[in-house]
Amino acid sequence: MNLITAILIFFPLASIPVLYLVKREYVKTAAFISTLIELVLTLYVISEFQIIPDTQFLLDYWWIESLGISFKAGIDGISLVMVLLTNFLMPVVVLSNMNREQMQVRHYHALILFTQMAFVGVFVALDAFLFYIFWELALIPMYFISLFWGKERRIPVTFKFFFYTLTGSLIMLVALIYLYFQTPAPHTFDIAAFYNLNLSATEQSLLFWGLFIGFAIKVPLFPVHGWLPDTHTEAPTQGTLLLAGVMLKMGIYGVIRWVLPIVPEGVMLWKDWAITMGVIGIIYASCIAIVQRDFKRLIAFSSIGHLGLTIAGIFALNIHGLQGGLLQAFNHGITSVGLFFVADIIYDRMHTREIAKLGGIVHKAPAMSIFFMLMLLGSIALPLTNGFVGEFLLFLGLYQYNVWFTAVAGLGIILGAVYMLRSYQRVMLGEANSLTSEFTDMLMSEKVVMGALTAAVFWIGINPKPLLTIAEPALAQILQQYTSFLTMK
Amino acid sequence: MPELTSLKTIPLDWYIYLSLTLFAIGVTGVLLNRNAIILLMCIEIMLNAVNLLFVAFSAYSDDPAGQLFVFFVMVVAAAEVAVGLAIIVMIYRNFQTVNINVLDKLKW
Amino acid sequence: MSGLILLSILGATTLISGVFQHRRLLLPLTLLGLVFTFLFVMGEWSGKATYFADLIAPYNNGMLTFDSFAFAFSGLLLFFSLLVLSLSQFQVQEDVDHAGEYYSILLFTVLGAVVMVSFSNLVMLFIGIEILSISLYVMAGSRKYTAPSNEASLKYFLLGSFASGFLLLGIALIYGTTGHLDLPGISSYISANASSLPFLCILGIMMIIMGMAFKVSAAPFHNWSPDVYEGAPTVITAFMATVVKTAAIAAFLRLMLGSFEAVQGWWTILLSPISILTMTIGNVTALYQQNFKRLLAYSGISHAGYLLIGIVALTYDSPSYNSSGAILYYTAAYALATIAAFAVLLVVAGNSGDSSISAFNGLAKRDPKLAVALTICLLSLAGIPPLAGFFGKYYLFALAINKGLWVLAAFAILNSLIGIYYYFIVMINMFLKEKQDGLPSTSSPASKVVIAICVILTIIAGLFPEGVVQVLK
Amino acid sequence: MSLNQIAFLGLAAMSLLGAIMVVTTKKPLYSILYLIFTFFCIAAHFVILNAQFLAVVQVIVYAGAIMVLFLFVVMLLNLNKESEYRKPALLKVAAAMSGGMLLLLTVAGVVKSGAGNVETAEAALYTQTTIGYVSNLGLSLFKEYLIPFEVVSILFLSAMVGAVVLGRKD
Amino acid sequence: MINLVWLVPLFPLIGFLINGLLRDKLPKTMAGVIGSGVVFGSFLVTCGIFFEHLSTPANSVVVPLFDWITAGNFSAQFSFQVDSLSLLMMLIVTGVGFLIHVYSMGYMHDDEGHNKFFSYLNLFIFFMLLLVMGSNYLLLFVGWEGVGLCSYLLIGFWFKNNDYNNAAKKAFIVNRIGDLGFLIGMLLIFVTFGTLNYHEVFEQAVAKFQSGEWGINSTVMVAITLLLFVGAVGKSAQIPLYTWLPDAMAGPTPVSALIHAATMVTAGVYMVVRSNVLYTLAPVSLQVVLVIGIATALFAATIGLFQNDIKKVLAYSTVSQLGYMFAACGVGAFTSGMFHLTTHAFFKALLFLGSGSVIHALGGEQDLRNMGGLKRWMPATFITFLIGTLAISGIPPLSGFFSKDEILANAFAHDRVAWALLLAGSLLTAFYMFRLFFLTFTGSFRGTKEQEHHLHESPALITVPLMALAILSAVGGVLGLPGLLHAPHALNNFLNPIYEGREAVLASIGYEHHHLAHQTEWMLIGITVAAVVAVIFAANRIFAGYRKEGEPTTFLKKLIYNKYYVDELYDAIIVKPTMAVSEFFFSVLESVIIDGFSVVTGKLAIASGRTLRHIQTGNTGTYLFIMVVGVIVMVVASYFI
Repeated sequence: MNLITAILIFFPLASIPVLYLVKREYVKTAAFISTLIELVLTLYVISEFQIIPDTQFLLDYWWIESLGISFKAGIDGISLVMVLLTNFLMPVVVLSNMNREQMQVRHYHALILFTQMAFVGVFVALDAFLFYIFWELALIPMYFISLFWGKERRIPVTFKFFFYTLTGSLIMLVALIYLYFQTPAPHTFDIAAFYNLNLSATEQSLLFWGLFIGFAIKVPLFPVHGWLPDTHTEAPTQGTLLLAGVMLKMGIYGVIRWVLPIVPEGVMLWKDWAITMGVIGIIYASCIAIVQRDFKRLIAFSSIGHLGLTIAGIFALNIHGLQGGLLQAFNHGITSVGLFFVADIIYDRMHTREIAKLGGIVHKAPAMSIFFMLMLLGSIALPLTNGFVGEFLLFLGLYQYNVWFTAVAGLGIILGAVYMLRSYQRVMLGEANSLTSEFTDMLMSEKVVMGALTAAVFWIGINPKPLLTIAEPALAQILQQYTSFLTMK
Repeated sequence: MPELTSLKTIPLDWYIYLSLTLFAIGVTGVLLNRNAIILLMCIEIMLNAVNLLFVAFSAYSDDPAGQLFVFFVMVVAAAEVAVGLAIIVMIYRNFQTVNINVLDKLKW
Repeated sequence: MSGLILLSILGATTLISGVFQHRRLLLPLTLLGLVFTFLFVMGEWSGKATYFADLIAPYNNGMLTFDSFAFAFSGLLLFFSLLVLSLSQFQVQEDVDHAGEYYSILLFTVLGAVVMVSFSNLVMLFIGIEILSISLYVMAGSRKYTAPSNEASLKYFLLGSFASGFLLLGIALIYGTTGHLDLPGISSYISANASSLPFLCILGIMMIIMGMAFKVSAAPFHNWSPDVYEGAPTVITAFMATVVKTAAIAAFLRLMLGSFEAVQGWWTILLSPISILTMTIGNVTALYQQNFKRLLAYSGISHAGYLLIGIVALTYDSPSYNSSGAILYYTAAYALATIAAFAVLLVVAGNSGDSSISAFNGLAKRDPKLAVALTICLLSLAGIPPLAGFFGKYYLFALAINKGLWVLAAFAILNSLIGIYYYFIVMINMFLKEKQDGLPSTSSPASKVVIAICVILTIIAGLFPEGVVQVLK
Repeated sequence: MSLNQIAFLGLAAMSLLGAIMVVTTKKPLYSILYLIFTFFCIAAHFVILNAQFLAVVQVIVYAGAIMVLFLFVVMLLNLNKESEYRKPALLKVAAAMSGGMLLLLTVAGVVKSGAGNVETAEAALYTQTTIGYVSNLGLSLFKEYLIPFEVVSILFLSAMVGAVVLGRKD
Repeated sequence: MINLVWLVPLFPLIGFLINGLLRDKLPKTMAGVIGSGVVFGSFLVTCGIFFEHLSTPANSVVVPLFDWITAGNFSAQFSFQVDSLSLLMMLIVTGVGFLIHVYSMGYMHDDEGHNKFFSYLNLFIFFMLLLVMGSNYLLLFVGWEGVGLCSYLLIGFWFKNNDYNNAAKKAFIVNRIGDLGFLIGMLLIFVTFGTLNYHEVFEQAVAKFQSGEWGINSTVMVAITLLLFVGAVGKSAQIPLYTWLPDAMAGPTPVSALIHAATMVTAGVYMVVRSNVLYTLAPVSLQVVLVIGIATALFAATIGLFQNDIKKVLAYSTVSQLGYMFAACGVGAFTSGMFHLTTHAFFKALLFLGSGSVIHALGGEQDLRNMGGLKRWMPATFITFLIGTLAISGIPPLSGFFSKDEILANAFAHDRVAWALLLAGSLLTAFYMFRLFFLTFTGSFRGTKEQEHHLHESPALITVPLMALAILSAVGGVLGLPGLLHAPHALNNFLNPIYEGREAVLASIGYEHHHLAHQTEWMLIGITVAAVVAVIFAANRIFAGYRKEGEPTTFLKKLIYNKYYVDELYDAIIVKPTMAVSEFFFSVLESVIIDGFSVVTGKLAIASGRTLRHIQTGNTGTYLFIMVVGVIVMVVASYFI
C-alpha cells in the first residue's frame, strides 16, 4: 500500500523507455497515456486518502545510512493537492503538444516525464536531502528543455534561469546541511527531526533567509523574479507550461512545508518582510503587466503578481491564509497554464507575441476567444471561478493579519482587471488586421486541453470543498506547530 | 679525535645560516637567469644547500637518518639532472636555443 | 606492498618486451598486469592475499604503512591508471618505437603514486614524488618533435624541480627541529610541544605545504598545470589530471593527517586562503577559455581548491564525516568524469589534434551517445545531482560547515556556481553549434568501453555513495 | 676563535662566493666551473661535519658525474658561444630583492626561534659522532633504508629510460 | 413552492447555456423565444412564491443549496434568502427583464450577434437573481461581480468598435474599484461577526448594540457601512465613480434599459436597504449616503441639461434618480428608496426602450439635434414616451409622482436643506426630460431626407413592451399611496419585516417617526407640482420651436456641456500617473536594475576571467617569480600565526 508513493514517483521514469521503443509518430500518444495512467494513480491515492493530518502511504528506507539520509516519502493533504495539480497538468501539457511540429520528439517527452518524476518527488519527499535532490532534478530537465528547444535568445536566458534558481537552491542546501548538523548525533535529514530542534533566534533568522531565499527565487518573489519573464518567453511552450504550472509551486510548497514549521521564530521575526515583498510584488508586477508589449511576458508578470499575493497570504499565518495559499497555488497552476497555452496558440498561428500586432482574432476564432475569456476570468478572480475562492481566502487571511497590507494588495485585483482586459481587448477584439485575418480557430486537441482546464477552473470555483477538506488537517497541523511555538515563547 | 671534540666551537646556527644563504642564492639565480642550463645549476645549488643542512643536523643530533636522506637526495638529483639535460638537449634540437623566454607559446 | 613489487616487475617486463619488439603484446600485458595488481592489492587489503606482504614486511621499517587509507587510494590509482592506459593506443600509434618505454615509464609513475599514498616516512614521500615527477617530465615531452610538448616538458621540469627544492628544505627543517623523518615521530614531537613550536619547524611545515601545493597545483603554485596540460599529449594529460592529482592530494592529506594534525589550528588559517584562491582562480580563469585541455586544467585547479577544503577542515574522528572519505570520494568522482572527458576529446580531436572547444561543435549530431556521455561527465564535474560530483561536493561542503568554516563554504558555493558556466558552454557547443567539417573522429572500442565505465560509475556512485563513503570509516 | 671556526668561515666564504659566481657569470661554462668549486667546498664542509662517506659521494657524484654531464652537454650544444641572454635591469632587481627577502625572512626566523636545538647537538658532539662513517651508514642504509634504496633504483631506471627516450635522436 | 426557489436562477442559467453553446445552431427566433421564455418561467415561479409569501406569516426563509467555501472557521453556503425585499427585487428583475427580452427580440433582430446577445442577457438575469436572492454577503458579491461582468460583455457587445470596448473596460474597472471597497467591507464583517450570513450578522449587530458593547456610530459599524457604500457607489454610479454609466450607453439600448436603468445599477440601493440595520447603527454613514445621493442627483441633473445624445441624457437622468434613492436611504426612508427604485425601474426602462425605438426608427441616429416631430410617424412610441416623461417628472397621478414625493416629504421631515436641493433636482429633471421629449417628438424633423424617408413605427415586439411598461409606470404609484389619501401604504406593509432590527435599535435609542402634518404634506405637493408644471411650460416655450444650435459658448454652458471635465480630470490624476509609474517600473526598475543586475554580474565574471587569464603569461620566469612571491607571502604570514 505504501509502495503507491514510490509508484507515483517512479512511474513516469519507468515509462520513459517506452518512448524509445514505440514508433516515432506514436511517441506523443505514449507519453500522453503514461501521464494519464499517472493521473489515474493519483485519483486512486485520493480515493484511499483519509482526511487526517498525518502523513499517509509513508515510505521510509535508508538511502545513505551512515549519513542519516533516508528515502523517506509520504503523502499528506498538502502533498496530495500538489501532486494532484502536477499529475492533472501533465496530460494537459503533453496534449498541448499534439498538433505541433516537434523535433527530437523522443528526448523532448522523455525530459517532460523526467520532470514529472522530479515534481512528484519534491512534493512527497520527507527527507531534506531527498527533497533537495528532487528539487535539482526538476531544474535540470527544465533547463535542457528550455535550452535545446527554446527560442532565439535561449542561451543567455537559460543561463540566467539556471543561475538564479541554482543560487537559491545552493543557499537552501547550506541551510539544510546546517539544520542537519543541529540534529542530535547521529545526524539525520529527516524532516521530523528538523521539526523538534530548538534553535536560537539568530540561527532561526539566518536559516529562515537561507531557506526562504531558495524558495522565493523559485516562486518567484519580487525582487528576485528576474529570471521568470525571460525564461517564459524563450522556453518552448511545454517548458513554459511546466514552469508556470508546477515549478513555481515548488517554492510555495517549500515555504509551507520546509519553512513555517522548521524555523517558527525566524518566521515570526521576518514574516513582515516576506509579506511586504509579496505585496510590493503584486503592485509592481501588475503595473509592469499593464505596459507589457509581449503577451507571454504579460502573463509572466501576472504570475509574479498572483504568487506575491499567495506568499503574503501564507505568511499571514492563519488557516484561511494557508488554505488560500495552497488553493491559489493550485488555481494559478491551472489558470496560467491556460493563458500560456492561449499565448502559444496565438504564437503558433501568428509567429508573434507582440500585442500591438494582434487584434480582432475573435472574428476568426470564436472558440478561442471564449476559452481565453474564461481563463481570464479565472485569472482576475471573478466569483464562481477558482481564482475567486483562492484570492478571497488569501485576502481573508491577510486581512486578519494586517488591514493595510490587504488594502494595498487589494489594488492588485483592480490592476489585474486593467491589464487582463486591456490585453484581451487588444489581442482579441477590434477589427482584424492583415495578420490576424489568417487566424485559424482551435483544433480539437487544443479544445480538449482548454476544455479540461476550463472545467477545472469552474469545478474549483463552484465546489472547492474537496480540495479544502483534503488540505485542511495538514495545514492546521502546520499552523498548530507554529502557534505552539508562539505560546511556548 | 681532538679536532672533533672541538667541533662544538662551531655553532649549528652557522650551518643553518650558511645553507639558508646558499639556498637563497640558488633561488635568486633561478629567478635571475634565463638560460635553462644555468637554471638547472642553480637548482643544484639549492639542493646542495639543503644537503648541507641535513648533514649538519644529523651530525649535531648524531642521527644517521639525515645523512642517508642526503644520499637519496643526491641520487634523485643525479636522475633529475640526467632527465633535465636530456630535455634541454631536446629543446635545443628543436629551437636552437636554451633560453626559456623563447618557450612561451603555451599561455592564457 | 604487492602493488609496488608487481608494478616494478610489470614495468621491467614491458620495457624488455618493448626492447624485443613485441609491441602487440604490450597493451594487453600492461592492462592484464594492472588488473592483476589491482586484484592483489584489494586481496591484500581484505587480508586474503598476503604473500608479498609477508615477503617484504620484515624489511619495511616503518617506511611504508599499508593502512586502509593506503589500500583505498592505491586501488583508486591503479583503477584510474587502468582506465587511462586503456587509451594508450592513441599515444602509441603515433610514436611506435618507444611503446615499450612509454608503458614502462607510466607504470613506474603509477608505482611512484602508490608510494606517495602509502608512505609513512618523509624519505618515501620524497622519493615517491620524484619518481612520479621525473617520469612525467619525460612523458610530457614524449612527443619530441613538437614545440608544445617540448615546452610543456621543460616548464614542468624546471618548475617541478624548483618546487621540490623547497619541499626538501621543508623536510630538512622539520628533520632538524623534530629530529625525525618518520611521521609518527614527527607527530609525537609536534603534539608534544604544539604550543611552543620552534619557528624553524613552522617554516619547515610551510615549505612542505608549498611543495605539496605545487604538486596538487594549488594557487599560487598552479601556473604550470594549464601549460603542461595543454602541451602534453592528451593521454598523458589525462594521466596527470587524474592519477597524479589524486596521488598528490592523497599524499598531502596523509602528511597533514599523519604528522601536523596537532597544529591544525594555524595551518588551517594558512590553507583556507589558498583553497579559496585556488578554486576562484581556477574557475574564473576557465570562464573565458577556448581550449578544452586548458579548460580541464583550470577546472582541475578549481577542483584541487575544493579538495583542499577536505584538508583545511581536517576531520578524522567523526564516524561518518572524515576528510579521507570525502577526498577519496571526491577524487574518484572527479577523476572518473575527467577521464571520460579526455577520452571523448581523444575520440573527437585525436591525441595531438586541435583541442579547442569548437572541436565539439555539433557532436550531438555526429555522435549523440558520445555527446550524452560527455554531458553527464560535465554535469558531474559541475556538481549537479544525482551524479557523483554533486555528492562529493556535498561531502566537502558538509565538512566545512560542520567545522563552521563559513567563509570557505560561502566561497565554495559561489565557485561551484561560476564553474557551471564553462562546463555548460561546452555542452551548448555540442548540442547547439553547427559542426565544422574536417575533424577526425578516431573512435576505438577501448575508448568506448572506458567512457561507458566512467559514465556508469559516475551515475552509480552518485546514486549509492554509501559504499565509497564507508571504505575509510 | 678556534681553528675550525676559521676553517668553517673560510669554506663558507668560498662556497658562497662560488655560488654567487655561478649565478652571475655570463658564460655557462664558467658557471659550471664555479659550481664544481662550490661543490668541493660543500664536500669539505661534510668532512668537517665528519660525514666522510657523503663527502666522497659528493665529490664523485656531483663534482664528478653530474658536472661532467653538464660540461658534456654544454660542449655538445656548443652553448658557450651564445653568452647569457640579456636581462632587463628590473628583472635583476626583482630577483635580487625576492631572493634577499627570502633569505632575510628565513634567517630572521632562525634568530627568532633561538636555534634548532643546539644544546642537544653540542651534548652529542662531546662524544664524537661516527655516524658519518661508511660502515655505520651502510648498516642503516641496508637495514632501515632498504626499501627506499630499492625503490630509488626504480627511479633511476625510469630516469634512465626517460633520458634515453628524450635524448636519442631518431 | 418556496422550495422551488432555486428554479428562479436556474431557468436563466439554462437559457444562457443553451443559447451560449448552440448559438451557431439555433435560429434567431428560437433563441429569442428561449431567452425570453426562461425569464418568463422564473417570473412565474417568483409570482408563485410571492403570493405564497403574502399568505404565509413567515417573513423570511433561507433555502440552502450546498456548502460553498469552508476553511477553518469560515464557511459560506450557497443558499437563497426569500423575504419581501428579495421578492420585490426578483419581481422587478424577472418582470421588467422579461419585457426587455421580448423587446430585444424585435430590437436585435437584424444583429448577427442576436443569439449571443440573448445568452448574455440570460446570464445577466442569472447573476442579478443571485445578487438579490443570496442569503449572505459573499453570494451577494458573486452576483455583484457577475452582473459587472455581464455589463462588461454587453457594453462591449459590438466589439469591433474600440470606443465601445473602452467603455466596457471602463465600466468593469470602475466597478472593480467599488468592489474592492465592498470586499474589504465584507472581510471586516467576517472578522467582526465571524459570519457573512445576513441573519446572523444583523442579529449579532443588534445584540452587540443592545448589550451596550457598541454605541451608535461605533467605529467598526461606520467602517463597515462606509466600505459597503463604496461598493454601492461604484455599482450605482454615484459621485465620484459615476463616470462609467454614461459611457456604458455604448451597449445596445435594451442593455441600457435592463442593466443600466432598471436593475443592475439599483443593486447598490438594494444592498444598502438590505443592510439597513448596520446603517441604522451608523448614522454618520447614513449622513454620507445622503450627501452623496443629493450631490449626485443635482450634479447629474445639471449635466443632463445640455446633452445632445438621447441615451446620454437618459443615462445622466438615471444617475440623478439613483441619487434620489440614496438620498431616501440617507434620510432613513429605506422604503421610499425601494419605492422609487421600483417606479424608476418602470419608467426609466420605458424611456430607454422608447428611445431605443426612436433610434431604431432613425437607423441608429442618437443625436437629439437631428430628430424632431417624430410623433407624426411613431404615435405609439410617442404616447408611451410621454407617459414615461411625465412619470419621471413627477406629475400626479403617475408612479413617479408618488415615489418622488414620498422622498421629498421624508427629506423635508429630516432636513429642509436636503428637501430644497432635491426639489431643485426634480425641477431640473423635469426640464431636461421635457427638453428631450420636445426635441424628439415635437417640431419638425431635422434629420436627413432619407432618414425621414425611412421613418416608421416600430414593430409590435417593440411597442407591446413599451405599452406594458407605460401602464406599469402609470399605475405603479398604487404600491405606495401617501398616508393623506387614507389608503394603506402597500409597500410599507410589505417591506416592514426587513426593518425589525432597525426598529429595535431605533426603539432602544428612543427615536420616533414624526409624521408630517397633513397640511404640510399638501403644501409640499402643491409646491412641487406647481413648480414642475411651470418648468415644463418653460421647456415647451424654449424647445418647441427648436433650431439647430452650434457648440455652447458661455463658460458655464461649456463647462456643463463637457460634463465638468470630470473624465479629463480622472484621466489626469489617476490614469496617466498610473501609466507613468508602470512605465517607470518597466523601463527603469525592471529593465535597468533587475535585469541589469544579472547581466552585469555575468559580464563581470566573464571579463574578470578574460583579464585574469593573462596572469598565465606562458613565461617560465614569471611562474617562478609567482611561486617565490607565494612562498615569501606564506612565510610572512607564518610570522603572524
